[in-house]
Amino acid sequence: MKQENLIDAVRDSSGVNPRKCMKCGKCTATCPAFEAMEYHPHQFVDMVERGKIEQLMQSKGIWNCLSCFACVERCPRNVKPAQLIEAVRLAVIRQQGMNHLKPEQIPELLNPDLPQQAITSAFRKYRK
Amino acid sequence: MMHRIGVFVCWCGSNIAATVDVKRVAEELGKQPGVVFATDYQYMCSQSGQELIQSAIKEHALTGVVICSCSPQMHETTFRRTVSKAGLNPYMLEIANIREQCSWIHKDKETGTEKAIVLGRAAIAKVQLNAPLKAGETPVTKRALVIGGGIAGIQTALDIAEAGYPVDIVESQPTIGGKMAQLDKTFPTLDCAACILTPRMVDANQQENITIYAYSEVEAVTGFVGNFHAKIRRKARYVDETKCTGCGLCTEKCPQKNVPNEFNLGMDHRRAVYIPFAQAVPKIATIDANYCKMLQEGKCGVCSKICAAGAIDYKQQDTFVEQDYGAIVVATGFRPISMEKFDEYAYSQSPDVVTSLEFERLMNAAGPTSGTLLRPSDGTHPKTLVFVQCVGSRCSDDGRGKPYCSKICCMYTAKHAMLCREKYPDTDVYVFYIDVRAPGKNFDEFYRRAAEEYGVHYIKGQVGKIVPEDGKLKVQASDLLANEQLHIDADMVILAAAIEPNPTARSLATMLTTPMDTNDFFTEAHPKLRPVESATAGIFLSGTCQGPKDIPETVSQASACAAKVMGLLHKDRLVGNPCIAQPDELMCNGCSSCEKVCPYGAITYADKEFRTFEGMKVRRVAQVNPAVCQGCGACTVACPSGAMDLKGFSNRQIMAEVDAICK
Amino acid sequence: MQVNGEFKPKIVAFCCNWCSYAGADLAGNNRLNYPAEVKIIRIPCSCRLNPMFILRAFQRGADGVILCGCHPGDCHYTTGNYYARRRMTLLFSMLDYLGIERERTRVEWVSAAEGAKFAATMNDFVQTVTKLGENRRLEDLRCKK
Amino acid sequence: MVVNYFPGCTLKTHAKYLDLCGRKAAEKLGVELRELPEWQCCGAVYPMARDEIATRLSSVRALMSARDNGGELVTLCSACHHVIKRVNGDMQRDENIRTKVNNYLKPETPYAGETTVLHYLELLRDKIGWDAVREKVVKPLEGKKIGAYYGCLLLRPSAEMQMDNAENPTIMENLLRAIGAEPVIYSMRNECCGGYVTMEDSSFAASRAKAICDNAAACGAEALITACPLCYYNLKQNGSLPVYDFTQLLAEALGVDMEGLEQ
Repeated sequence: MKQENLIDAVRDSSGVNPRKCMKCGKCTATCPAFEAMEYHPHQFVDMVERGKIEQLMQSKGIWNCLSCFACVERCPRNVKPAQLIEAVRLAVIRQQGMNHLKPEQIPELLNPDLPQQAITSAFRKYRK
Repeated sequence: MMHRIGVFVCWCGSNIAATVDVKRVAEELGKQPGVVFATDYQYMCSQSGQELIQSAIKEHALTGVVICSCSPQMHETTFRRTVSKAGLNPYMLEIANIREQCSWIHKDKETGTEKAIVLGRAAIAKVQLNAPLKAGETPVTKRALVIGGGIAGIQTALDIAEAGYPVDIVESQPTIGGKMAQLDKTFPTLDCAACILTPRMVDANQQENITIYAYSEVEAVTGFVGNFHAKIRRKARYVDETKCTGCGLCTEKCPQKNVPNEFNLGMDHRRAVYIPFAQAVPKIATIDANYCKMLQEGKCGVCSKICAAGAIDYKQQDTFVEQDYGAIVVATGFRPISMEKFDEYAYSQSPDVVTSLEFERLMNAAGPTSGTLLRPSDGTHPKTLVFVQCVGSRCSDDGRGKPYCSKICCMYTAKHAMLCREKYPDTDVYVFYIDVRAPGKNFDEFYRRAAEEYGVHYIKGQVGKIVPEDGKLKVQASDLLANEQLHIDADMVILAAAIEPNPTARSLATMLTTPMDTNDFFTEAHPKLRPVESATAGIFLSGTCQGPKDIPETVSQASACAAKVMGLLHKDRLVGNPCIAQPDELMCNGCSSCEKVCPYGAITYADKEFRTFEGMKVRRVAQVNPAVCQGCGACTVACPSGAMDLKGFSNRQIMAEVDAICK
Repeated sequence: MQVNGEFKPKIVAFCCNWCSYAGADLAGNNRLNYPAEVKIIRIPCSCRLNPMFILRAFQRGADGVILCGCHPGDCHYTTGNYYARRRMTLLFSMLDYLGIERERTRVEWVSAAEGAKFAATMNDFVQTVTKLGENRRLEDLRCKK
Repeated sequence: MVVNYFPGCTLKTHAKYLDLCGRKAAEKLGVELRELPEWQCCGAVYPMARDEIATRLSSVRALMSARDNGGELVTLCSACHHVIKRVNGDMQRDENIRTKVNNYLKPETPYAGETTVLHYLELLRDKIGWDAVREKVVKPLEGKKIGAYYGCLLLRPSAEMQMDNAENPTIMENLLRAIGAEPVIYSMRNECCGGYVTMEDSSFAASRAKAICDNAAACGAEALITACPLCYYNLKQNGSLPVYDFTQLLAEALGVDMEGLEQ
């Protein structure tokens, strides 16, 4: 996808306007997965604003966001960083085409103690 | 008589001319019936623009003028004066608003020009039906009412009183002084708030032109500029103000000891009978009926027994004062917002998380800890303090916080941090900020001093979460410049809570029919040129009721407000609005419909004799009191026979505008 | 009115002097765009609006009429907008009877601080009226081309 | 009172106890939880993207089924509640999503978010009332100091979930009070447990869960309750405190015969 189209895709599917960010850093202050993200939430918003989507798509951190919505809840400007991260994640997944897991691949990935909810969620979020 | 109308199209520099072809507008409007002269000019409101209008009036014997320019709210008064100097009645003028409501909102020149022509046509159609009007005059009551007795209200009242006019201050609390009385030191000079405020309070008390109604509320206001009438409720103190000497004995002997002390924001206790603080004005005790055993259960009476002056009166009732005023000043002030919606900062979970105003009391010699900074939870000396800025300020409009900058927090936080380091050099002080805003005189120097000389750690970033655990406050924050997440074990956290208008302001605005903005701050008549007047004539704004302000700004605005009030009170008579209701007595059948809808009681009835084809007959007809009518027009629509009409906005005039627009 | 084959409605907006007219000015100050079809008539208070004016507008070819006043409780004349509200409610049933679509007449409360709301309201109203097309009820044939 | 009930996948497998206790407790309170016929998985994660339609469909099916059977839908698992409640909000507010979903599902009556989605806790608070719960308690949990663990999904984003104050919630504390226990308020109760990242990196969830339990313990909690099977799993695996489904304690307090319930 072209660079401009990527930016539009991320903005449209997230429904977030990154320009509302006033760079206060509360998202980054509140993020429980801070250590696991090479681009911290406030940087993430800034990078979307500046169109560095491809760089974000290659980052590992997008798979470590917990979707705990703490940044969404506490952001004073209603920016919703988690939705931007999800949108970038989705951009990656959509570029991969139909490479879904096959049913026979699944059992070896499983921990039988895990609740189903976690398994479904994890597979849905991380079809990377 | 056919009017001779002149049309003047203003360019307003490029404000209008950029999107409206002013030449074409003038040309098109020049062709309208009745128009004998049409021209355009760069700035109609300038001296030469006004002279252009005046000479055209004389040269072309104009009887009506249409000016296509900015909003009438901007320059209607200016242009009325202009035409009147050229000998025309000031009400033979109509303004077509082709700036705010045309050139500024349209980008396409063709569209803008077309619309401007239609708006001009409507104004021409209206002015054809204008009649010369003469405004009536009303006397001015030379007395001012100041609502709110904080530093803003006190300053305004003192200035007005010193100019020789009587002023009444109505304050809802038992003492005047407001929020400033609760402050410890003031930035950027670090002089003590009480030392500069309390002499002012005493001045207000002693100034013979000032009457202080403390522990009172404005109940109702009627009337209009120069002629307001207010009803003031004096809440029962259960103490006779004329007898109480303020000795304070009752406040020491009252057995009800556990009443949260609002002056110290609930961080310590007072008795059920109390004087808020030592320098209170008036220094009179008040019994808190919610806690007084005598008033609640009918037994106790200790205060009554020990009061040597015999001032205690358990049977006291609320009383009312009614008074006429020429001007009303709103000085209702602010309060910090509730921290309820920001509990990620654990305000409700730990007493060691405090707001800045609470911190102010904790540092104050008259505060709950007598000025020694101690942790509220265990009374120990805090070592690590974290200040959080912008709590609830600069939030987007989602109901959690306020969209505006509260303006004072950066500076008082610098002050707190500095005082803290000065008094307790063993402390570690962190300030988390988004931006440090210090644009006042000596403000930036002050903030820099906190960082440079006092070693306050200023960290650009915000606090995300505070977790009280094992006697510490675990602060999780961001350091944006280092791109790190910080974890600090703090002993105390101080939240710079956003400020909001006093919650009673909304109902007061309704009572005074004064506009407010979406944040419940009172709206000034013009953001630059009329900052201390409200849009409602005779109502003035002083202090933070109009928007966040620090003390120097509040005081200068308060004095400016006083100057405006004095300007009004100095006049003996006020020229009213001539656009008032007028009945056509021949059509009026005296049905009383108009009287019922009039909000001012301006309509009365008189029996008058009329000549009819059956001879003279006496009929009851409506009469409008021109001094009382405000010209809303409610009666004109209620009138079933169409007898009542509004001068300047008559049925025919409005319909002519409708016709011109729909043509 | 048809302009280059495109329908451009005629909209009359009655605005009270204290709130909505100032709100419209604020929209202008902030350069908030709304269609040029909207032409504002200043009245001192929403209660000055005689329902007759609205009928007159429709008769003379208006496609939509909107009345803007102060928010309930905030009227400069204390109670004017309550009268306006009651009168307009009555007028609505009459317009219904006349067969003029309900959406062609609207009442909105816009304060002096609500420039954005003013522009948004006008955009929305013009859109609604444009969808309805030309108003043919009540038209005075002598007045239309 | 009979209400539609959406148990969700996990409550039929790993978190049977949460479900069984919930039903039994409701019975004691005079409420029958009527399972939606042929319900499907809610989708497990809420699709935050505005242009993801297919992943919203299964929730909409459940919501429509509830609409056609009385108009209310009670959920118990936090994750299901989060997904279903927010998808319902999308159907109410987002015209694009509403149109596309209806175009796809082609229901007889188009769906526009008419169903009211209630969490079991909201059922207790708003429909039954804490006083009524308190009256039915036969074995109050006296003297037990319990911390309520909310996690993320139940409360956030509060603008959409509309359940409680997201930073200082009270609903589970009030439940604890109603069943006679002493609630312990601790700050980490609305911080993430590590969620499904535990599948990729269990050490991360371990550190989160430990921090939460330590904070609760430091504030005096002797046990935790939760409404979410995943939180339950993460806390139980890694934490230092006993963890219960909130319905279990409720059922016990109401005198449900726990012997008959299989864990």
